Amino acid sequence: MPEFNETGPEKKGVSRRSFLQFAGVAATATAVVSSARVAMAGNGWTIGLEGVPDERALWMYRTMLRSRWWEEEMKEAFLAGKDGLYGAFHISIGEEACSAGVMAALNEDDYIASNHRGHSHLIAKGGDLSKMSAELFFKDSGYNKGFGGSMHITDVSKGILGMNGIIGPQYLFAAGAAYSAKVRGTKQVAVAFGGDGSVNNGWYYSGLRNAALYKLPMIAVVENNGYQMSMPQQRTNSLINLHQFGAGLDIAHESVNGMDVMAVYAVAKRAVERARNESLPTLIEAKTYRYYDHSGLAGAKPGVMGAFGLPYRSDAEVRAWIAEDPIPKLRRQLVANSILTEEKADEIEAEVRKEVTESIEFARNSAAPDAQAGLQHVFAGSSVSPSQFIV
Amino acid sequence: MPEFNETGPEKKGVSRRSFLQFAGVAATATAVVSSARVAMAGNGWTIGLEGVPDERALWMYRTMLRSRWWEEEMKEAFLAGKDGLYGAFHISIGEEACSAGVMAALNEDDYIASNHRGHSHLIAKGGDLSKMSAELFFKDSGYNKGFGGSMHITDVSKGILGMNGIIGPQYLFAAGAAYSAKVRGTKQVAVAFGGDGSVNNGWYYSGLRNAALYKLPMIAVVENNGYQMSMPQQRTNSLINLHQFGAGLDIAHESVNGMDVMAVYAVAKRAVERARNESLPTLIEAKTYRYYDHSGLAGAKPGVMGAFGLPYRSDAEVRAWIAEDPIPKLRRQLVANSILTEEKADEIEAEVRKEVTESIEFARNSAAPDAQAGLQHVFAGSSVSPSQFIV
Amino acid sequence: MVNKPSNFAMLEALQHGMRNDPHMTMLYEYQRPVAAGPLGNVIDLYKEFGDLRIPDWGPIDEEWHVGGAAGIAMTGVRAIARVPSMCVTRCFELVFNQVGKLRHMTGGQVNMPLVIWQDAAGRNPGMAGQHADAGQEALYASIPGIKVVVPSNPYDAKGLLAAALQENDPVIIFHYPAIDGNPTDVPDDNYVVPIGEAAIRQEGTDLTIVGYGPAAVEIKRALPGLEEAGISAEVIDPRTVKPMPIDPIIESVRKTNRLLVVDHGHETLGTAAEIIARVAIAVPGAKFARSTFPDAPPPGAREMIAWMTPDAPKIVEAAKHMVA
Amino acid sequence: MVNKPSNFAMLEALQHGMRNDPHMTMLYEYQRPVAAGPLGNVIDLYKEFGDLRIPDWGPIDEEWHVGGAAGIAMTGVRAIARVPSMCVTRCFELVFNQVGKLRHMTGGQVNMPLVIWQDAAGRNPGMAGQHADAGQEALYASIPGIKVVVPSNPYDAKGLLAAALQENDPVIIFHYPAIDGNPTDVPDDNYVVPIGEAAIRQEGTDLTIVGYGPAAVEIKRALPGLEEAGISAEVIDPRTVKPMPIDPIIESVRKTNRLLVVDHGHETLGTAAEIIARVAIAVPGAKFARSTFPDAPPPGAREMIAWMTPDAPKIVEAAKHMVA
Ligand SMILES: Cc1ncc(C[n+]2csc(CCOP(=O)(O)OP(=O)(O)O)c2C)c(N)n1
Ligand SMILES: Cc1ncc(C[n+]2csc(CCOP(=O)(O)OP(=O)(O)O)c2C)c(N)n1
Ligand SMILES: [Mg+2]
Ligand SMILES: [Mg+2]
Repeated sequence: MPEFNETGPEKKGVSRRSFLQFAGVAATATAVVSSARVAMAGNGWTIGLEGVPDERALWMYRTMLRSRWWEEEMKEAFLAGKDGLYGAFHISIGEEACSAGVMAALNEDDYIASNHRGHSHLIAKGGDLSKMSAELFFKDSGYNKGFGGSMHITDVSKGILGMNGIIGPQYLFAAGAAYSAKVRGTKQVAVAFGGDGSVNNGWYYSGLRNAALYKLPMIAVVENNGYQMSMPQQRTNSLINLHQFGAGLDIAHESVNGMDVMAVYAVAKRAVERARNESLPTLIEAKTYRYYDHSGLAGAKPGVMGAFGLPYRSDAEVRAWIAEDPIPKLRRQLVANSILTEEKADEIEAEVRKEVTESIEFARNSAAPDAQAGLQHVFAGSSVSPSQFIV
Repeated sequence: MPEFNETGPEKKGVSRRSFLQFAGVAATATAVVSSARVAMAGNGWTIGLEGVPDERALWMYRTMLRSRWWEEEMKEAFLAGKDGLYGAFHISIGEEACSAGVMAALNEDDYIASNHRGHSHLIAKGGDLSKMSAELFFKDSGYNKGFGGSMHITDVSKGILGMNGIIGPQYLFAAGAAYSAKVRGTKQVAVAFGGDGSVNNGWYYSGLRNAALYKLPMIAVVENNGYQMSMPQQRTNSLINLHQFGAGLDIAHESVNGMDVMAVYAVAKRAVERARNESLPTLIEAKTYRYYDHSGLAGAKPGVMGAFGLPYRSDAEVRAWIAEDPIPKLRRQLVANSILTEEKADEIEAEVRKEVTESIEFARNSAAPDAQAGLQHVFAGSSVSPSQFIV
Repeated sequence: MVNKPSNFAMLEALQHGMRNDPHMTMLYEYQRPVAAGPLGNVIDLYKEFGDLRIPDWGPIDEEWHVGGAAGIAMTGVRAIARVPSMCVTRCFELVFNQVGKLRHMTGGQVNMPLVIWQDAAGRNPGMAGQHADAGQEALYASIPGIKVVVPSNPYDAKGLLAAALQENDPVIIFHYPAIDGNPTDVPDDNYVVPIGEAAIRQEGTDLTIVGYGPAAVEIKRALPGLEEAGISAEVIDPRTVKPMPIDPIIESVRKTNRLLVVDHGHETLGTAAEIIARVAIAVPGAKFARSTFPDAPPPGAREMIAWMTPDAPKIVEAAKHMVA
Repeated sequence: MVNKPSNFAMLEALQHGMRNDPHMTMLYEYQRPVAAGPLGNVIDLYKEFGDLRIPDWGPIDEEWHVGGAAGIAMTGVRAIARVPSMCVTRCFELVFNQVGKLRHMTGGQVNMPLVIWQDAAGRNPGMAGQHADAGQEALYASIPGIKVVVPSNPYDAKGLLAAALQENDPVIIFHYPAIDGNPTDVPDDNYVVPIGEAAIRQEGTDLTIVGYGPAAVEIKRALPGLEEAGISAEVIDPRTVKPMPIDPIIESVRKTNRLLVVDHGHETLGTAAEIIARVAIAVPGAKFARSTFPDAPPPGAREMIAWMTPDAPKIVEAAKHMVA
């Protein structure tokens, strides 16, 4: 169960045990809010629950929680070391609202193309936690049978065209998937998720440009978490608001508070309608933050949420963003609006934690792939030769 | 001496012998214009000679003529067949104002990076006609010693980083050259020339984006001649005005009438000042037209300027653009402003024609390269092996 | 059955494919899929299948054509990307790190019914630099997950493309216009030339000559000269470069003990290297040679590029040298 | 002279170069040119040469790093582009159709004092797909106009980079982190390891083993096992892949009559193919084998990738097999 950095809470409540409890209390401590005020609160971007079916709002809550707990528990397993986990691990904790908000606006058969920081995208799109856990354990029962690991999880059957270890291709793939939907006349929508760093790339231009040209039902969601590895976004882009790029392509474009799932949902809904009804693309910039380091676990501690002491950002900055955490924010809203009781919320949390724990157990108990398996799947139904051996 | 298509002049004067005489008369026939009215004439973009030193205006006139005559004579040589000319040949006739107008704003040591349709860029930047002719004849005395032909002419000593057979890299090269100028503190400027088709390419984005990011003294001149091969520009771009792309990068951007050399010069001058003094990039879109086919000589006839009867454009369109020809337009302006007399203008024309004819004679009389020469220049100072032979 | 230009023959295969699969989509740049057959009949895929499945307004953006087509293919819709000849590697990273890897790195999940129709230039005088290249099929063959075929005549061009359209793996077909110098009858009906099958063009005992694509055209042209020189050459056209059908070549060299590989690609790490390496490992004691374009870009002047290109006379000389 | 990590050793070469040439500029992405030496001394090129010559804010755009650096180089300013390991071919078209061709297609006019420092991944478990590749130096070696070097230890890494910085032709240096498994003393002063010169690491008579980069590290690890097996191996590290220093290898195989090439690249058209082809042409009758990574992308799971990678035990087995 993660806690905040003990070394010096700079905001009220950061030493509370659960981040959920913390943030709830922090909010309560600030003011006893009415449901109307909750709906209006925030930094101006925030919108409320009006017009959002309860079920969908609850789905967003559970979805963000599933992603959060799965990554937290996976982080704990990495840190604990006893499973000998290895490989890439890009944590999306802090950014869950972007995934849940967008996916809440999508249909099951819509497509997403994700990037290296895509666990939360996948979970929101219906990814199976057990198969994801097993993939991080490089087990045969994993989504990719141990071939891919964290960075390449894919579930074509759920419209998940995959995470990817290379920055940029998702914009082409999503535009292509949108093109395919148009050819088939299905009204499906395709969403590309990328970081602020992915906009530096010619494929970003190409994907969006061709979506504009061919009027494709494609949405690009740029999750601007302020950093490309250790490089602040402002240093690698002359634009302050990345969505401005859309102006040069004459497509719809806007920024949204990526720490507010309802705000993201509202923007995504408009974009999805534009895509589905008018077959037009949209560029969305979601301003968000990753609580952990770029990859791996520098500065991370067991039971503490967030990575502190990193050279390229201040702990105060990390704490300030954690104070905006979208999960307790939504819980607060749901409780204030009587969509959820505290007890029901705790129950959901318990269910999610159980599901996560079981998924990790499943992974732990699964078998490793055969060494020889790597010769398969180069082409369908055949194997390549084991050229490392002389026979 | 080229003449217009005999098959059906749609504008007054098109059957006159010389395109210069023609257009002059066409203008005269429209109205006897005062120098002030000439300066203001045109489609709103046009500006006059105010503030332009006579010498520079005359240089532009001679420069456009040199390019025009050189390409016309080369076309005649291709069509005549007796020299057995072969290889790529992209004619820039009609677009000379873009080159002359931009180059009039540059210093000798500034850089340009050109494309496949670059003869006029090179001539305006000081390219030697004899070496260019010899290169089109694939002779050893050519700029590229017969290695390159029309599409690759280069003169690094004059800041000409070369024409190029691939669409797009000029934007990276010019941005790199601008970067180099910044490192050396020379205040040089680098200009990339590309067609409307070149904006489809990720390198366009990358070159401009990095020029914006690093504040480079770089200018991109998009010569929008309305076609990419046979494809109308409107079909391959969702933007109507290509310069709008600059809005998405937050850089200076504007369109200009590419058939008016003074208008081009005025825009280029501002861009060059911005680059040289503020180290900032500019995107310029010059609306222009190529009178001939994309490459080769389909529809072209000896002694007739322009290619007619092509399936993807109407002859009327071609004629309408020829009526806007920038060379007679400038001659008219210069004469009306007493910067040039008709006699002096004819004299310049004769000089240019002589220079062009001599350059072709030079090419004709030069030696072909040795067959074995192609093994050289892969690396500096060594040869590769003739692996086509078994020894 | 009549002679048909390879482009027309390939459009026949595409037409057949697109008629049978209502979603099959082709992205391309400017090589409009229209061609006239030998009897004046015209195939116009654009007209037949329309702006959505054959968008007639391809931007100059090969990464879109390949990357977008890969996205289409990932949704289960067969896609064809036609890439122009002067920029054979513009989308290499997408093919290397995405198209070729996606099935494997997802543990077999991703099907990639993608065909890249790669127009290839060939060693033409006057084009120079970027417009007279050949041999880049070796670059694609050297990376995992891509099947690579190179027809040497119109019959194979149609049949190999038809085969590619049935694959669930990405296939790149290199189409060199020079193969029309090797005219063949082409049936009107659809048929398949299986991927991975070599063609033994002539049996012989003195030496084995291997070449595909434009090199195969030159080898065919060399046959009279070889006969005249009294050389009994076994001629093999692998047709597929990856997976390489090496067995018939090995078998042949076991018999002739001499292998000459002709290739219009470069010397270093062109396909000839792989063929020789495989045979050298399998048949120790044989004699090997390759005649390839030198390790240089293609120069423009006719004198230079003609001298540098392996052609029929050079092949005859090489064979004489080997059997001497 | 002390052991130094290869990254530090290479920064020493760069530091020397940048101190001696006031304009030399490096474009890179995120591999900040800062490293600590064995004695705690730190090289921080960014601090020393500043934001203009070492811009510490590289966008994720490898085409800019290489294409922009090429533009810089064309103006006569020496440029270094450092490219991250997972996208070794992101700028392949620029290198193939521009950087490698510009001198030739301009008839010798364009100098290209450009060094591409290509960080390479190597066969690491857990990275999978795009982050555990090796052997892409073969792709660059197969195209004209690029010199390709691959050091197998920190000494060579520094010396080859120093040599590259003196070239007027483009050089790509593949830096595999695994070469730090082959520690060497590295002088503090600048020195050059000439491009195109192989190193004979051990003399022997039974067979010739050739490998560079990470394969050379494994070959070194195999030496005790080979000795134990009573095999006298001649070990050659070509260090340069293009132009390939083939003569010492040919000479060696003339002596041993057996050639084993070890390569962490793929089987098909990896560098091993070229080495075997050249030697097979020159030394008929010799026996050839290659031990390479299979023609598959790198899988993530340790079990798979370790089994697929040619390592010391497999090299010993292969050698035994060959001399048996
Ligand atoms: C083409 C390419 N270049 C470089 C990398 C190395 N890399 C992996 S993640 C990353 C930073 C990405 O930043 P951003 O897009 O902002 O996403 P974030 O990690 O912040 O979610 C880089 C440079 C890569 N994977 N692909
Ligand atoms: C990367 C690349 N793709 C395709 C081509 C083939 N090609 C040569 S010129 C051209 C059209 C260029 O159009 P535009 O940029 O408008 O220039 P214009 O010819 O009109 O001057 C094309 C598609 C090429 N040379 N390079
Ligand atoms: Mg980021
Ligand atoms: Mg154009």
